[in-house]
Amino acid sequence: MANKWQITKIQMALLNRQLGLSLTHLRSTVIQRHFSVTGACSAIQKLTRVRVVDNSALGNTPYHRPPKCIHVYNKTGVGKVGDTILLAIKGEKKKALIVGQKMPGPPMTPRFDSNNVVLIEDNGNPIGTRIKTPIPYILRRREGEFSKVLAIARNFV
Amino acid sequence: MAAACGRLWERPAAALAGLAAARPAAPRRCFSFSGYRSYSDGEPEKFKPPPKPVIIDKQKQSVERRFLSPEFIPPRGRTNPLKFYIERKDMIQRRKVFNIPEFYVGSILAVTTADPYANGKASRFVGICIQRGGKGLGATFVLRNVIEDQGVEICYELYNPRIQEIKVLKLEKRLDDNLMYLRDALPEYSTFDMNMKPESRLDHEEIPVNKLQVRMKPKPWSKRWERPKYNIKGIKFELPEEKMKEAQKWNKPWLEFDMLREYDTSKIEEKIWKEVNEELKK
Amino acid sequence: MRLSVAAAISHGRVHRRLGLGPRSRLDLLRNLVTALVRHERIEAPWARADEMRGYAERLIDYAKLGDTNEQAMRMANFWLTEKDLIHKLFKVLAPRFQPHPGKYTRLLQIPNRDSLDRAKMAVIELKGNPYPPLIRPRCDSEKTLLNQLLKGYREDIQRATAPRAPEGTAV
Amino acid sequence: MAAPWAARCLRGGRDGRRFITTPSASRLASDEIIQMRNELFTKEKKRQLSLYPRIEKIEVKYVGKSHPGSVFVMNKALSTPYNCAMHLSEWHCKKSVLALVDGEVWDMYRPLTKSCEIQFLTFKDEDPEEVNKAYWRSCAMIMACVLKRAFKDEYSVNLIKSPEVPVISGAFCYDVILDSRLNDWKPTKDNFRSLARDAGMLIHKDLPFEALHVEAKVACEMFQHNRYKMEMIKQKASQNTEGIVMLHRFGDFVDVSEGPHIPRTSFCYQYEITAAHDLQTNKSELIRRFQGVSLPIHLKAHHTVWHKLLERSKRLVTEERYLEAEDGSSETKDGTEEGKSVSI
Repeated sequence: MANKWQITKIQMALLNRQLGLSLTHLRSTVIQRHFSVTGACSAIQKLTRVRVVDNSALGNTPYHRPPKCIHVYNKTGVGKVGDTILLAIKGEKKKALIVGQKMPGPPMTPRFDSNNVVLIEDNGNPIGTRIKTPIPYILRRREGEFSKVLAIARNFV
Repeated sequence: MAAACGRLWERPAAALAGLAAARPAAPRRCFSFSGYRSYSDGEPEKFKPPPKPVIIDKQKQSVERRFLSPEFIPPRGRTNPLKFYIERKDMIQRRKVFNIPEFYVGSILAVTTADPYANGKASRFVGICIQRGGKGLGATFVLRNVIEDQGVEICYELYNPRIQEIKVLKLEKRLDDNLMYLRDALPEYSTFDMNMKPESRLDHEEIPVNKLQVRMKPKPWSKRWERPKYNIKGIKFELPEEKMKEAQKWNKPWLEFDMLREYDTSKIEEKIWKEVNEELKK
Repeated sequence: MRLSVAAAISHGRVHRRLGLGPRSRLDLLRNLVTALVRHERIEAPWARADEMRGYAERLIDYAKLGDTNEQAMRMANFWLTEKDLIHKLFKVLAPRFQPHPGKYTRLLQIPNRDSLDRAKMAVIELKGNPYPPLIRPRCDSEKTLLNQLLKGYREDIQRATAPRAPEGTAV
Repeated sequence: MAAPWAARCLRGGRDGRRFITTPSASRLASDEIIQMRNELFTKEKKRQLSLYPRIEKIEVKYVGKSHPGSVFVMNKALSTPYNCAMHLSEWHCKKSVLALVDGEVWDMYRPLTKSCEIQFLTFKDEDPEEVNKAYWRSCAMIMACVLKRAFKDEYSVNLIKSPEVPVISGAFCYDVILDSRLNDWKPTKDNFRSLARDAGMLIHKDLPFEALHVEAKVACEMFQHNRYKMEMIKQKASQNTEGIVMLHRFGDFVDVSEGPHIPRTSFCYQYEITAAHDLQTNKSELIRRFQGVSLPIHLKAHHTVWHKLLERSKRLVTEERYLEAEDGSSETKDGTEEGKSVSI
């Protein structure tokens, strides 16, 4: 996280002066945006930066490299809500479950402003104990597989 | 007037109800008009002086304000009019059994949908309408809200039978017809309380235009909103002068004189309005 | 922005690409419209004349709104490069076409251009111009044998559909 | 060509009634009558031609649009308007139906008798009313010729006259009295088709209509066997100060005519005889009115339109309405307008 600051320091300083904003609420959304933003970014594929939304220590301590998807466990190679991906996070490989995506899904399902994942163990148990952000209801369709993840979610949308 | 009172009775706010029961409804329009107030509708109301009794002008009520939902107007181009006619029939059928209220881009809506996975089989979402898309039966609208620092958008299909209720919490327009730039605006502009109370307004009132100009996050945006192509009025640009000047390089001043680009829908609108009204009355 | 049958095979393009770009296209058409308003009958490549036709007709539609209309005045100002024609547009053409709902121009194909590139050429004219007509009307008069027979036939049909009262008075 | 049809159609009423008394008017066989008329016609024509032993020249001025100021030097009593048209162009030869000689409607094959101004009338003129009338008249005459020949010798056919009906009524007609043995005969569709085929033969032969103005005496001699024609000739002669009657001949068929005719039979293109109606008259004989419809070669109709016109022409051309109109038109021009207003 410290390195993010390095990169966006000038911007932030400028912003602070201009807006007098608290930096805390910028962190969550701006942090992934120091790179060019293109349409393809909304899909989760290999080398997509993702946001970890649970409260696990692994996902929340700052590191100089953002967590990236390095594999998608499905046949298309594009991760959707409910897919499992392999994450490169802090020099480790960790499995994660996609709980929200930028790409619009089927109608009447929510679209999030960031690609949200929850870190899970190989056996499917979540690492964290709490999910901060809302989770789409559509995940409950596969309640059996994700029951442990859904159990730690606070609110649904 | 009785209807207005009745509407007030519905409000759970006991203090207000006690106050309003004695007097006829007064518009809260004056509040929504304040342009530069950085508003957040979720916050509880401050003290409000007792509203003055409003004499409802009968003549004004008789002057009907026409509103034809934009999905009724077929897009121009090579399209089969029969398709739109048949779709209109279905849309009217749906409107007969289900109240689709009048709303605009910029209005705040609460939508209840049937959801087999939700608690109580129904999920409710509150948000600002940032876009209305699609024509005919496939018309959609997109609601946006920020929940726990996470921007959430849901695209609803207007005629989807899963929708159980559409409630307008605040009826107003914005300066633009498409508020997609709220994705790149500061999150406070699209944060709304889930338990927002609906605002009452009188039927004959003009739709207020909220002249709020939003402030944006720093630059990489999903679109270059400063370009003249988007013609955005609702953004308070805080870009350097030369950036704004450079954006004008993409200006196409001749487009407004390209007369064949104009699509005059007034006649079509008139016809469809008549047809829809007749059908709805049946 | 032509939305006609001809556009059906245009693979999504709804107007022709003329000139060096969109700006140039409108400038080119603007000069043609100006020439048409001045001379009332001009010769041009068919594609350009056809493309210009829509604009000329819309311009007259605007002119019919009157010279007090701001938008109409702006359009006239843009589309007529020679400003003395603005007066003609509002005072001559607009009253001339006031009773007509549309179709103010007539487009006729003429032999291909020989000098340059054998381009398909056309003559476009405003209706009601003072020049001699380009095409002579070629329909038979009402009183030819065949038309008389058909007229009688039509009258029979009318009488059959109409109530019998006039028949009774006739006999 | 008519004989086999007549044999086929009339075989039933043939035996046993051969020697029933026939009307006195047709005591001679019809062939002989035709031959006699033809001879008289030719003789009279020769006589009229011999009135001008020397060839004299006349000047004919053309007052049409196409060739302004043309003056033809023609032969008196020998040249016809058709010869003038030949000098102009082929178009004029083919399209001219009638000539307008000093304001008088003139046949194309009737010799010019004096210096005059000439103009040609076609089907596509601004006001082709005279042409239409002439065409209707000629079609009726062709039908009369067909009817006269269609029956076998022992069945008498008495032609009465062709009532002048306006074109708008939808059909031309000819009144005929057939042999009393045929009173209960109803022409079938096939009969009409075969009649129309005969007419088609005549049209195909491309016969010219020859005009001849004769004195009533000669005409009476010619039509001595037909009392209806005699009455007509007398009536016509009384209308005329000099007692002149107009006769027309095409092929070998001669008839008294009301006015000028088209130049040739080939001007007809679509020709159909469609109906025969029994007219209720106070006379003992049964008068039949044969009706048909035709279009000239210059005005062809699409077959659907043509069939609609055919359907319409089967209706009886009602006498009262159109006789009024006809009378009116013969006296004043407004008469046709009256007729139309009644029919509307």
